[in-house]
Amino acid sequence: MKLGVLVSDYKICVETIDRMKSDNLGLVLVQNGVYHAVLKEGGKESSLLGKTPRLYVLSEDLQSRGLSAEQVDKRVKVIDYSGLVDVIFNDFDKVAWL
Amino acid sequence: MKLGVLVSDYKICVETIDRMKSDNLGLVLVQNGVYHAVLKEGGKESSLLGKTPRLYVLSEDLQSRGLSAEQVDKRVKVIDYSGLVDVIFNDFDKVAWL
Amino acid sequence: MADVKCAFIVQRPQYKGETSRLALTHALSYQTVEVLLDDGDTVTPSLCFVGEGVLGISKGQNAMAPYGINSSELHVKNCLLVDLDVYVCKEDLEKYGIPEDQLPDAADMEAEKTINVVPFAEIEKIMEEAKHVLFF
Amino acid sequence: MADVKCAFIVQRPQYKGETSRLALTHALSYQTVEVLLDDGDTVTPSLCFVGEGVLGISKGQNAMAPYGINSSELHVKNCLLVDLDVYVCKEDLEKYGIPEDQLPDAADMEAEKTINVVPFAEIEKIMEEAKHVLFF
Amino acid sequence: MGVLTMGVFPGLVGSGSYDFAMKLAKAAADKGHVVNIWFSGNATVSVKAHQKHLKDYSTGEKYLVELLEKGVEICTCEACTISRGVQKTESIAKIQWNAMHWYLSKIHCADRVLQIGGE
Amino acid sequence: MGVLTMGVFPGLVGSGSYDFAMKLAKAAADKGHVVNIWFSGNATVSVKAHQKHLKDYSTGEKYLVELLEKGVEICTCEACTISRGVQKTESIAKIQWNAMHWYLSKIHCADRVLQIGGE
Repeated sequence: MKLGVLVSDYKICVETIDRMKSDNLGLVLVQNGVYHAVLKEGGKESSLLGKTPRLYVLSEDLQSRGLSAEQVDKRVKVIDYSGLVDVIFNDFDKVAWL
Repeated sequence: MKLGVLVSDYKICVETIDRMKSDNLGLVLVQNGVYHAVLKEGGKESSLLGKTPRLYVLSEDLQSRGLSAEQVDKRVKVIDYSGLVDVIFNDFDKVAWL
Repeated sequence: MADVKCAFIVQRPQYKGETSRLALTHALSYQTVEVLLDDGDTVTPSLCFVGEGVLGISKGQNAMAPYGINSSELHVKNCLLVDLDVYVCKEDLEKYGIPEDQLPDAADMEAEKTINVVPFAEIEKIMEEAKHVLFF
Repeated sequence: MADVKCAFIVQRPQYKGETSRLALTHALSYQTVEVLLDDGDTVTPSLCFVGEGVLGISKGQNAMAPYGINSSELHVKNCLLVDLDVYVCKEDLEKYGIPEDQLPDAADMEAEKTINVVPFAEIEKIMEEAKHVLFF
Repeated sequence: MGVLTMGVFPGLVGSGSYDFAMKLAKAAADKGHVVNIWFSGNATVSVKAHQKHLKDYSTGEKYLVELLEKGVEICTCEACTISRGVQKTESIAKIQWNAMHWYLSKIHCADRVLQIGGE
Repeated sequence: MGVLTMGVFPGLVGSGSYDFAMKLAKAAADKGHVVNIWFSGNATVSVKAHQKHLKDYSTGEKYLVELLEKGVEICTCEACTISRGVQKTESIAKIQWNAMHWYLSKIHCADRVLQIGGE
């Protein structure tokens, strides 16, 4: 199974994701979850970026927060809503929202 | 100033309270904040219990969660809504909800 | 004719918000979904409490007296009564120091099912085997 | 005739929920409260961003194009324009690695006020001096 | 006796925090305090009349009518309310409709302010 | 083409998560996927007709009408909705009213389910 988790928050989702197996996990950073792709809290990148190579971030949610694609960590693929639909149907077997 | 903080959650309020000066602080544990008076997470009591001697917990919110006054840490005074009104007006100069 | 398995993962504590409570009532509705499905089709939720979600499902609750609402304990018991599989994460109970005997059963309602206290790994397995995963 | 000082403490990030945004619009309404008060009475909010509340107030926002709503940046600028005192916690900006020059000003709207980046201790002092403290 | 002004904000309807606000307001009014309640964000939908009280949901009307009878002043943010499709004609009687400065004015006269943020 | 069933739960009206749900539903429908939306908890108030669209609030009606026109099926939890005082006669046209098992039935036929929990 490939599970795509939509990460919608900066702080409260991390603990749940940390304990999940990463084998078939993908993360889609949306809403305030986009900060995981950008911020270096205490100088360190988000632990989520090392969890899986399947990382996406939603461009519309960067844009509304005044963040640009250049600020996004290189491992994270920037997608828009249309791209997100394809990711949901093609890249994962099931999806969940955290 | 004496500030009474109503703590309404178990997890997300702690960071904010930890950084506040404790001199004139009081804590009223309500809603899921009541777990601070009862749980020993990882065998340890909540850090909030050592923050101030002015500690209260709302009996109605214990009751709805199946918790009894006997389970409450001895430093925490059990009050009901009527008692809470008196605490708000008499024990503090201002109150805040977290 | 197909059964669709769903993992309902409750990760928020009961009572403060409404989401975790709605997990229970939505799971209960599996009993009547057949009216909207073809013959033989079914949906089977497994209800799993993890993280802070293990808070607020203990026995001895009385939410009716102070707040005029049904307790989450009652909903958990109803889930057992209608033969839902209910799982509670063992590590999280231990983490919060909640003894297993504080969890409700529905023996008084003559339910055959009881709560399964299981390691997190088993809940992950339920998520893997489910067609859909829903976090509450 | 009295002024009532309030500390508006924004500790949730902008955008996902509505509470942090409502802090800004409620603060702005201090301009018109005199219609409901006796002559000379005023209410003066100080708007303080702490913790995760420092997220979502950067400049360069465009929430209108994707979502059809005014940005929080615009509201911060409006607050400066109507002479509200706006404070952002220095330690929290540093913690999240947000440079001070990423914060908006309202020079283009000819506002005289600018955002004050201050240590948390100063925000605690504002809370102490205020008659009321409101967390958003 | 004192004046307690409460702000009740998003996400609270149906939640324990909303019930908390109602119970605290009642307890304070019963003790003779003056109580003011301001609704903003999603909490404004609780001013809609004809709510059905089901035992699985905590709802507002029953509490609000009781508080109004006790002399508690209750006001909803007009912009928040109409943006959710609830019109003034559909409101529980005696609930006030006003702009955000109503809340600030009731903060001005308050001895204690309890801002319940929600979410 | 696939079937996407979304559950939209408490606390979302006025929040970015509600807007997210609407935008994703539209993007999926535009690509030819079948989309079903279930409202529960506070999100049910968004089925009320005559919402005023203000630039400071993200509201639902505009999106919902557009989605319905695209053939998206939308259903609100009847119990949640009437407990908030919103009657069927006040609903946006073509939105279905049903019990929670509607959501499960749309989960049964779905290729993907996205349950947006809220709060």
